[in-house]
Amino acid sequence: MEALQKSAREALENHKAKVIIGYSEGSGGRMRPIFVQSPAEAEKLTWNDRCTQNLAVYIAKPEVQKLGKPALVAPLPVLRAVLQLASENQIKEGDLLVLALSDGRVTELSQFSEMEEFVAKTPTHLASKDQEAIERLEKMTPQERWQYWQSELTRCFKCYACRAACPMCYCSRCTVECNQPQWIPVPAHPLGNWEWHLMRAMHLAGRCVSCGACGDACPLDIPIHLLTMKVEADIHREFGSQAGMKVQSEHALSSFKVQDKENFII
Amino acid sequence: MQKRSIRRAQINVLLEKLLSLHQVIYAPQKLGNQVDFAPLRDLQDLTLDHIQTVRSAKAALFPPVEELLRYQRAGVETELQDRDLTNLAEQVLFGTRPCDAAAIAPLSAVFTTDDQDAIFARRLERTTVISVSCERSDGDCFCTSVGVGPGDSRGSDLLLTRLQDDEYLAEILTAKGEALLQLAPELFGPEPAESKEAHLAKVQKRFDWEALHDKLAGAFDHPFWLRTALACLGCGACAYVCPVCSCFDIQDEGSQKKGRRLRSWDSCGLALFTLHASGHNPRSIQSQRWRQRMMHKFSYMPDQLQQLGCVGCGRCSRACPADMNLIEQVENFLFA
Amino acid sequence: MTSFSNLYKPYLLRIERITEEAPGVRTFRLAFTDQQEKERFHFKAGQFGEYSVFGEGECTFCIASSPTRSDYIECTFRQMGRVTSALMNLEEGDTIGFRGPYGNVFPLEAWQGKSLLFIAGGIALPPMRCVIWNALDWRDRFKNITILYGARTVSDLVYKHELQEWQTRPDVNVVTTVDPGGETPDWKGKVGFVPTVLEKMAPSADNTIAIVCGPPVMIKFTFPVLTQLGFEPDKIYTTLENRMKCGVGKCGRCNVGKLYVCKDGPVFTYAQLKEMPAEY
Amino acid sequence: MSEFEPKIVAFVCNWCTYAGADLTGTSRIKYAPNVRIVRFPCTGRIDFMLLLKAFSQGADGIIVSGCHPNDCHYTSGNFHARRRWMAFRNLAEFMGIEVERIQFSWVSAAEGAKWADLVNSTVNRVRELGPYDAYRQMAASSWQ
Repeated sequence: MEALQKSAREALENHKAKVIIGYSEGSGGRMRPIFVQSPAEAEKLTWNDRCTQNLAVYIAKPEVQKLGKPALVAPLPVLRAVLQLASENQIKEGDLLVLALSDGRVTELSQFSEMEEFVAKTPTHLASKDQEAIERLEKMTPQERWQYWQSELTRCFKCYACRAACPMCYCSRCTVECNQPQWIPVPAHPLGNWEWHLMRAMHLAGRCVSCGACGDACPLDIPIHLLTMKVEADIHREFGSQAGMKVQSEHALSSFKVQDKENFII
Repeated sequence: MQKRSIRRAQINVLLEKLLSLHQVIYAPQKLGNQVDFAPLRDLQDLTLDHIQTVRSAKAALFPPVEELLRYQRAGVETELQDRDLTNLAEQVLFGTRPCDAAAIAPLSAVFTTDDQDAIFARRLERTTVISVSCERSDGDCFCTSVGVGPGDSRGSDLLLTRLQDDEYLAEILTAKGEALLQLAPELFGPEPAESKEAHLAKVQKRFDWEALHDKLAGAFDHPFWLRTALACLGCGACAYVCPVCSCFDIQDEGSQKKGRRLRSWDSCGLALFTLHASGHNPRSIQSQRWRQRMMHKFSYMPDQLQQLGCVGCGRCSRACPADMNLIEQVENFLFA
Repeated sequence: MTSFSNLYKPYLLRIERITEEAPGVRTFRLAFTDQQEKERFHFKAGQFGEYSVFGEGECTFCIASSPTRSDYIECTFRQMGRVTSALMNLEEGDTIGFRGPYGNVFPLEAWQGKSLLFIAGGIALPPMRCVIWNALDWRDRFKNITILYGARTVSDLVYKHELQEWQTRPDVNVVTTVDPGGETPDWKGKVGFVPTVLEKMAPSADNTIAIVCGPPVMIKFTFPVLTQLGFEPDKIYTTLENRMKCGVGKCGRCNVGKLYVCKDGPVFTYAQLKEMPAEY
Repeated sequence: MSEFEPKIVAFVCNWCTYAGADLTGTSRIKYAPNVRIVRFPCTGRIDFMLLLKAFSQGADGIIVSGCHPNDCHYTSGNFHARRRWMAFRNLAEFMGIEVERIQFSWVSAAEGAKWADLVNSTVNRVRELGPYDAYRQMAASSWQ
């Protein structure tokens, strides 16, 4: 914690960043994002395993951009989101600084190459609870899985917190809001919810950094993060590529190999 | 108003009876790690030891998706089929907290002032509210700051307050409450000797809403909004769990030949809410949308409808993915 | 049991005539399919409605025809989104939905004995056309009537025939202008932005009401010119066009401060606008 | 159940499979009449949302077919499509959609017989699976 606060303070004092976007203790045992603009405030920064929000989501926000160059407190998923955003040309080298966290150490990274190296050294496996949940679902019969997702997704009231919490959902107009034609029904009825979540997962295919922020953001505790994580894991397995690892990378769904698997095609 | 007593087991008998009369009962139930309102199918699912449900009970009066009418077109002729309101089921909201019940007044004010929204009015007419006073509260509760209390009877037809063990004080508040009593008078005992006050949660008053209202009046251009809304992600979670928020969208579903017109929940927090067809957006950044939410609840609604748009249930604070705590927001604003 | 009627149930209107106004801009003349509904229906200048193509949704436009001509109502729209695109595909004889009239009105009765100065830009002439015809049908109740209308290009000018008709009338002063670059070789009107042309025209503010309708940027630059010319803020009227859904002050979309544009507007004076948050 | 005739929607590319299906007809090869063909410029254009729309509108089975690898009229549309199908198919399976009802295939303009086999085998499989009531009911419960 002290290391983090010290790095943040130095980044501000040395004018390497204008604002530190980090985590602080919030209300009711929740964590919250904090935008530290003066070295004195750096003492509010903290980090623990309740910090589930992906702070990379704030990079694209106009009000945050107005504050000047940010330094992101970055556990692995935030760092991967930064790299993925860079690979999608959403940020440029030098736009931001990263205070990467791992094993209680803080590493200041400004070059994408440094971030790539850092990520390459860090294991990227899913949290065991998410891995187990996916495996449990995979073991079910198709009917059970259908029932499971029907009952979960039918509860959704389409507040779009999942989308808002996702650093990769940066489109100014989401497909769900495109109405010529109206692809996804607007109302939160079973079909509207079903298509929305399936579409969301597909549009994150090959882009999801598996941070789980969408699931954590859901006020109704619907485990929607399992959908994007599952797609991402499959893509990693089948095509060998992983989101948020390299800036100059071919995106899984906008590239191909001639020898890609096609055992399901007759 | 009359006061009676009722035992926990007898409450279940009353609910059984209502279920047997084909009434839909919305009641708090455990869903995973959460407690939420849902139509009650089995009394075993009912829970009353929670502090607050995730969602409010407003969906029973203002459903997330509601049909407004159907249309059918043959050639150049169109036929409209009005929504049949005669078949709306009698429904009971059970286990609502006093804040939820208090939210019915501002919600009604929106839907019935000047032009009466028939669907809402009809649902309300067919709804009986049985609230249960709060024995406990948490740090997100602030009902007392907005003129509501943990044992308030406003908006309820019957208010239950647990006195000890399984004995409840039953306050019969309206004709609909009286009808419940008449449905099964044998379930109710005489008025208990004890009053409810000692059994209610202590909810600390955190701010003075009148001061807030007055300060907001001149605070549209206050730099506070830009600062405080930095964390706001721009979702509709706060609005959708709120018992008062009532903004909606109207959409057609189906083909041009046949389909229905629906209304569905919407939120001023979402970026496209105010977007003009020309591309111009009067509220183009999130801080403006956050300001709208605060202004609408604490300034505009009191001015327009003489109703505060907030009942202090704290759901928005609990639901916010970025932990924008409403009490803190208000306190910070009052100091700003 | 209380008796209820559905707020959201539209009237059915038949498209009697379609007029091509400008590229992507059309006027529909609409007639009630139900005679009783027609007889019950009354509106005043400035009010609007929710027009629907079933299966696509509803769209908000003003009623562009004058209440003094009550056999029909007219609306003019530009193809922009889902509903207006669907409207574009309709033909004479088709039915559409209409809810309204909604909103407040231009207080024409209160303007009697005064001069009227209409200033409109682009697709914002329709909300004003209603008032113009109303005023022309009551011509003897007003003093001078001046119309300043501008569009981006000559082809973007709407109501070209009516503009000509007004221009030939001796009792109306019509000035048309197009943005620089938007003129054609045979263009006889002015070239320049509406506020600039207005400044040069320098109409007298004496006993005059100014009615301004146009895109936000035109309004923004026109108000100061009018102020400079001596128009008091409460003598300048405009109509706002916020995004709306319900039209009856429920859905929350058009909320500006403690007002709803649909219920408390859409007609506001500049004096009122100054008191409101600039969320339009 | 014997009366159940599956409704199959086929999303095919213009250059190979559509031409192949055309050849089936001109070769007078008979095949099951249960299929409704929707023609696209390329498999790369066949958005997964279209498949969902087909199910919600009452399809019992779906065929998606285009040019063989390396034969795409636009060079690589089918390669891109193949990756997306993989991702979509796995996700659909994970969500409990009956993926046996969706058949992906390559049918060239010369493979009239293959098209007939593809349709017949898909129809037979879907006939055994029965109507896709689960999906239809979800849609119907949204529209009732």
